[in-house]
Amino acid sequence: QDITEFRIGILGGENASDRLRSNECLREKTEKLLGVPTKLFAPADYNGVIEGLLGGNLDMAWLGASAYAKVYMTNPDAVEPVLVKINVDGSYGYHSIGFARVDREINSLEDMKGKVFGFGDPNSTSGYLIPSIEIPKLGYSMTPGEYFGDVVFTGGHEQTIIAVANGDIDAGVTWADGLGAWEDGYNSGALRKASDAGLVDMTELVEIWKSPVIPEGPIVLSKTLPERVKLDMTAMLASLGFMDKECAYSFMAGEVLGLAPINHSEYESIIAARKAKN
Amino acid sequence: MAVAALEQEIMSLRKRRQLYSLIGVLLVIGVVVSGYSKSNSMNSGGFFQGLSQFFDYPSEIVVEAWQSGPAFFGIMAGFLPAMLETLNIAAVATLIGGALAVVLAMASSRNVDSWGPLIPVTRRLMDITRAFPELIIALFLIFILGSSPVPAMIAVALHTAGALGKLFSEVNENIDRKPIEGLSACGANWLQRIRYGVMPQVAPNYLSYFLLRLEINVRASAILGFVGAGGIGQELRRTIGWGQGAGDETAAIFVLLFITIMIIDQVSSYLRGKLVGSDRAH
Amino acid sequence: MIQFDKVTKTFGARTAVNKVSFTVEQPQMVGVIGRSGAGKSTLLRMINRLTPATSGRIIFKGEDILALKGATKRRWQRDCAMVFQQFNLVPRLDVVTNVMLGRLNGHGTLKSLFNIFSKDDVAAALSALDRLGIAQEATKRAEELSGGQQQRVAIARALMQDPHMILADEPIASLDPMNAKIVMDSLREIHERDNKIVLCNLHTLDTARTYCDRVIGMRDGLIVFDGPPSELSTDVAREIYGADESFNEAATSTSIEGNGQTNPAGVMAPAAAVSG
Amino acid sequence: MIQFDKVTKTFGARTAVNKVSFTVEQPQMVGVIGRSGAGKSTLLRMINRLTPATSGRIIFKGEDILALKGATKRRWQRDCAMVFQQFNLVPRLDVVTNVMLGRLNGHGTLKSLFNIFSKDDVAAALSALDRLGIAQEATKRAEELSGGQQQRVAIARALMQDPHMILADEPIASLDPMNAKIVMDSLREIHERDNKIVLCNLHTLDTARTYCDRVIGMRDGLIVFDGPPSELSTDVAREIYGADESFNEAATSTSIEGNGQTNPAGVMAPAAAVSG
Amino acid sequence: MAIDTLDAPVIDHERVFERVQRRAWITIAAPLAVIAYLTYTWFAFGVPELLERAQPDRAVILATDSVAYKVHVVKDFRRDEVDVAIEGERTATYAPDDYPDWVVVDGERIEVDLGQGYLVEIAGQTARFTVPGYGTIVSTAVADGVETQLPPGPVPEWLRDDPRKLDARPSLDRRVQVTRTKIEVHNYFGGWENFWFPFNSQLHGMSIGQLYALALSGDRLDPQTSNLWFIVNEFLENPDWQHGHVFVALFETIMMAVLGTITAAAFGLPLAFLAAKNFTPSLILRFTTRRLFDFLRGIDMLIWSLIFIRAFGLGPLTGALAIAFTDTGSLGKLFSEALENIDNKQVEGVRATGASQLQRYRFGVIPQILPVFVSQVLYFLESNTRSATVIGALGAGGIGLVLVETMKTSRDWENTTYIIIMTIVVVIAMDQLSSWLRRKLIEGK
Ligand SMILES: Nc1ncnc2c1ncn2[C@@H]1O[C@H](COP(=O)(O)OP(=O)(O)OP(=O)(O)O)[C@@H](O)[C@H]1O
Ligand SMILES: Nc1ncnc2c1ncn2[C@@H]1O[C@H](COP(=O)(O)OP(=O)(O)OP(=O)(O)O)[C@@H](O)[C@H]1O
Ligand SMILES: [Mg+2]
Ligand SMILES: [Mg+2]
Repeated sequence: QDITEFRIGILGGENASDRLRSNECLREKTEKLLGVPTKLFAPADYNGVIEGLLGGNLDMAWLGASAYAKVYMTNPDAVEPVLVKINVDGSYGYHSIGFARVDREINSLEDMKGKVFGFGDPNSTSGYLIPSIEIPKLGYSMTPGEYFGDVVFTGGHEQTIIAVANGDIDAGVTWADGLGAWEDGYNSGALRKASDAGLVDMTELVEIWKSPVIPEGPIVLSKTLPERVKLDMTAMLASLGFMDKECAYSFMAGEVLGLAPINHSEYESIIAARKAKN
Repeated sequence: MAVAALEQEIMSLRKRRQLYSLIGVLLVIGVVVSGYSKSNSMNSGGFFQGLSQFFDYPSEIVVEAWQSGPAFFGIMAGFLPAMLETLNIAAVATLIGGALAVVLAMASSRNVDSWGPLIPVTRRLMDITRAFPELIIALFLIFILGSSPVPAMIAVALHTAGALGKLFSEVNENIDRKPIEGLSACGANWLQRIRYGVMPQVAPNYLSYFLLRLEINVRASAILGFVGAGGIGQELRRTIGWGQGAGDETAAIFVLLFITIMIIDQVSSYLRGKLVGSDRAH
Repeated sequence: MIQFDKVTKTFGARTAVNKVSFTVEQPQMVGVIGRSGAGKSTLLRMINRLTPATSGRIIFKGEDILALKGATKRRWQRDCAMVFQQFNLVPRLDVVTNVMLGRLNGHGTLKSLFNIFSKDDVAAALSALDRLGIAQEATKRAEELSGGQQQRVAIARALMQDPHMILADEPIASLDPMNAKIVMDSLREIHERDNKIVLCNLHTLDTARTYCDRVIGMRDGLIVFDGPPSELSTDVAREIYGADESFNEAATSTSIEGNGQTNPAGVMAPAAAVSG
Repeated sequence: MIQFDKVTKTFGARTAVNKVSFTVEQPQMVGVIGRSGAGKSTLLRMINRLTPATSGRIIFKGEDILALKGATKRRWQRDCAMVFQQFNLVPRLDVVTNVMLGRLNGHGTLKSLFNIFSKDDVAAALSALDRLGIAQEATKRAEELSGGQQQRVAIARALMQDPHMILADEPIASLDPMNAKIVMDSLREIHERDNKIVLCNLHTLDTARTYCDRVIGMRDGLIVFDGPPSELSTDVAREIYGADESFNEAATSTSIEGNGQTNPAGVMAPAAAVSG
Repeated sequence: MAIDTLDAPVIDHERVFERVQRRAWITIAAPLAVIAYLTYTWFAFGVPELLERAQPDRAVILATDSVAYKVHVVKDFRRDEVDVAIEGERTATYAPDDYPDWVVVDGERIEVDLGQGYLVEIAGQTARFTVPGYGTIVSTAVADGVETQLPPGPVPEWLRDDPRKLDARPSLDRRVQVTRTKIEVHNYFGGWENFWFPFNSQLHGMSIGQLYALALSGDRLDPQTSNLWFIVNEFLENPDWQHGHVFVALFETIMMAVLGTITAAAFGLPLAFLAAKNFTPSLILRFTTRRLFDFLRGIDMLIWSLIFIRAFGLGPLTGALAIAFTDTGSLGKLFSEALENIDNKQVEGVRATGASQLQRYRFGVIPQILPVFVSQVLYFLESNTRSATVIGALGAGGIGLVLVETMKTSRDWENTTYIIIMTIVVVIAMDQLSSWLRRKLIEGK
């Protein structure tokens, strides 16, 4: 069977129009490759992409690990992971970073007793899943009112950063690669973006917690796609770094080494973690 | 009597009118057909493909809710405080917005001896506050004030002031001026004339619109929770976002929202029926 | 007591009241007659300052009341109580409150906004109502009363203002003959007992003849007659009403008793029947 | 021509029309009188099949019209045009369309749904309107006309149906005397010129006397009088209306001319003046 | 006198006074109750803390930002590069040979003239900021922070001196920041930069007259297309403002509202007949239809749109269907009430002419409910335009989503302002259109 169009979902985090813009080159390439009209969709949150994949309304997306786990758990036959991003230094993951405002006199989770802690999007790996598992392991319960005064969802990485900077919440979690300087917001990640955008001043923030390495989320393709399309797309993406550096940079939001094949088994641990949350 | 000439005129009049109706109907049909095909192509999913999945999501939720058994009611009760917060947002916003609307309405109708130059100013003001979707104001205020019910409350109140203000001033336009004149002749000042000459006349209609607005504002407050204004909307966003595993919670919120809206709807239309005999939406 | 000096009112090109001058020296009951559009209402409304005058002066106790502003103007409005053809009560308020509204001018705004009236006010209102014979309706809503009763409430409100004069703009035009008599009797009684000026627009000659000490006839904004009712012959009436020979006073009579010569008994019966 | 055979209508326990039998042999103008609730409207509505009869038969040209169904029933409805007290026009449609609605029955449903009428229809409607003297109002909306004009539109609609008979249910009850006369004159003219049966409910005796060839008096659903108007004495009227000695016909008269004996000239004049 | 009082009970002053007083109490108690409730919510919503935390300066920044733009001059030590860019955007970076005239680069030395005597000199890792009336701030980036020397005297309020960072903003439109990795100078200008044409476009900075002449001239700038089309295209494709994107989103939103409302009306009307007592004798049918209306309305647009996103994906179709579902309920209910209130006389008049059932509806019923129908549909159209922006923001798409995304990343407030203005304009336009149509169609004016 043949496809009549190809639909790519882009995860939130940036301004939708920016997202569409940075992925425009990918759209053109895909259109040329597959010979069908290709469209980009930029939903409001993680769930928008997840729903799109589950409903069969999207053919491809780059998911976070936890978001992938959700898709898999809801319908194991919806998508298959094909590729994962490899960082410049050969590392393959990132960290969840807990942070607070300097002037709140909070320097570690120790000081957070009775304070308000903020997660981002419930489908975010670094913004919810990992910290919600790892932090209790350190002895700080995540049940609202037990250790923290309250635990809230801000809706996304940007919102968490703004909420902390604003003082709406005392501390929150977001993602970063953990390389480079804190004052810059590390080399890449949500903090870097916010700092670059002038949204926050990193000197006003302080890191209070850092998770173990989290596996990078996969690029997934809908399982219902014809085998030929899957292969073509995978090959095209895998070679993107050599064929068109500029496009690879904007698609993968920064300098990367490339994309490597990956399969479902790499995410079993995340799925298990997510299952445990239910 | 030039009946023949009249006949000509009528025939052409009718022809023209038929033509206009035909054009109008074709226009609407054209808009609908082309609009749907256009939006169908703009949507990520297609209409016919989607139809088969129509019940996917509801059934997912219902199944989870069913599996949770009697605990479902416990979950529902657990969301009561959040629902109450949403109700509070709506109630405060309607009260404050309603009070502003009364002031605006009194300042914007000639019929109640408002100060002339003020009238166009307040009218434009109402047009503008009415045009602002609550969402925009709420997002702005959340940026300045941080996430809390207050931005939502202010946003809904502002919109309410504009929307109700317009309806109220329409009510004012239709009042009987005789009592006002009677009070003027007693030497009553403007406030006293408003209080005794205008308020008794307009109060039932004001109240009726107020109740209708309360109902609308409960929905609006729930939606604003979705962008971080607290209340039931925020909870809903979380459970929906989490998806599988929180389906029972989602269902509980849906049911709670449905019941609350139904109750408010019924009570308000009953009260409105009592107040003015008939009701009109908007 | 009150002196009109070339009082004029124009509405656009139309002159509703044209350089009207006259003086009321002592407390009199003055009837103003004239056909529709003659300017009667406009004249009264100018006195109470409901309609601004175009030019001229109205002197009361040495002061030009047309020049009053703000609180003193409202004070004056209180001093010349107005009774309207359509009663102009607040229909949804109860009778006693309606009457007490006559005292609004003496009260603090804030206090009056919260519906606070003193025991004195209530007592005064009730005695005014009692004087007009409707004290027992005090707790009903104004809109529940008949027209005649409403007009009596309006007069009670006027009494409550404790005014120097009472202006009545066709107070009986909307009433049936029975109620018309009661209302006119009340006005007359107030004039006699309290010794107040009563200025009353009327559209029927016989009422003016029966109740007034002095009649002013207006036509097209001008005063065309001013004198005691006894001088009001049919010829004068024809001049006031601008009517021709076929003018028949009976056509406008509202009396129920029939004042002898002008209003043959029996004419009213079928008329009433038709309208009933 | 039309024969009523024990026609009965009961509403629950109440018998509105009780075994009424009578025959109209030739085109006559028949007036049906009786006080409110006597069953006049019900009788007429049964003929037009707006109200289903409980029992009995109405025979027209050998057919029991009470037994008609579907299209033949609608065909019959077209043949006996009905004129209502409240005109029952469609106020938001223009006059000419309202008149053309009289032809709906002859037209294809689909065509009429799209408001398509032929040139013929327009011409016929205009001539009907012209006959009633209101052709110049043809393009106005029905709601913009006065009551008398609306009733004439309704009669024009009836004419448009080209009926065998016209049923008129108190056609002048909502009209003033002047318009009442015009409407009754029109009905009479139609009866005379087109030679049609006109069955007309009336609530005033003098109208029945002036216009009808035959008067049927109803009381409590029964026919209590059937004869020429000349036989309609005051005693008979009292019986029909169930009134006592004080019954005075003048009280219900709507004539503007005054029919001699019962309606003394001159009474109306002041009444009209008062209401004017 | 006192004719009426002859047999009537004597009125009791005390009782009347009590009544009057009771009403006075009610008049006072009602506002007091409201005030008490508002006081309760004041604390329940935590307004005092909120006010404490509120950042009015954000509002100022926001206001400035929405009417002004800034140009960043950044000296990055790690990359050892100088960037001059509007809003610091990569797409709006000045070429090194084309810096604005207030930036002078002379080898290692950079001089930034901020006007009115404000001057920043950057040499190596040191910034010298001269502030008229205060003095010169000298700040150097070192290995673990910044070292700053201030003029003598008290530290002014606009200056934040931290060992890790220097932040000086002597006026709203000038700012200098120094950290150990970079020196950043912001210079503010009024207006919306690059609004018409992108930074690097040939059309940038052209006046309307020039553009007009260009559009008419035959020399094609781009051999592929006509000049007019080229101009339009450059405008729509403007990467900073993305007019094309915004217009499409607005169009999507209007489409949602129009389609949703018309669909709701088209389904609501026939269903309303089923719910009206005088048209549907069957109680079961009537009851079912009414409950259907309640269900559609009660579920709420929000929830419908969530269900539809799953089924139909993202886009205007989803929004249109969510509106259509909710409003079928609302309009259906309204229409059925209108149908129950129709004047039966007209129907009877038509019926008496021998008209069939359909003809009766057409001429007896439709003319009566058409005005209600049209005016309600237009009312809904207007309010649905607003609703469409809201459900769009929840995921259905359109201008609402664009707006929320722009706001969430709260970067370019002028962009947000632009989108808001466009949204408001559209809503007001729909409002005017609907009341114009209402006047036209119903009052025939
Ligand atoms: N507000 C107004 N604007 C314009 N013209 C007015 C206004 N009020 C009154 N007039 C005109 O002034 C003239 C006098 O009116 P006025 O009401 O004083 O007459 P009147 O003697 O009281 O008549 P009526 O018996 O009908 O009450 C009339 O010609 C009227 O049309
Ligand atoms: N639809 C109905 N349901 C129940 N009773 C009815 C109905 N229509 C008429 N009636 C009763 O039938 C009786 C005859 O009514 P009908 O309307 O025929 O009288 P009428 O002579 O036309 O009176 P009117 O002069 O008031 O029109 C009355 O008692 C009335 O109450
Ligand atoms: Mg007057
Ligand atoms: Mg009848």
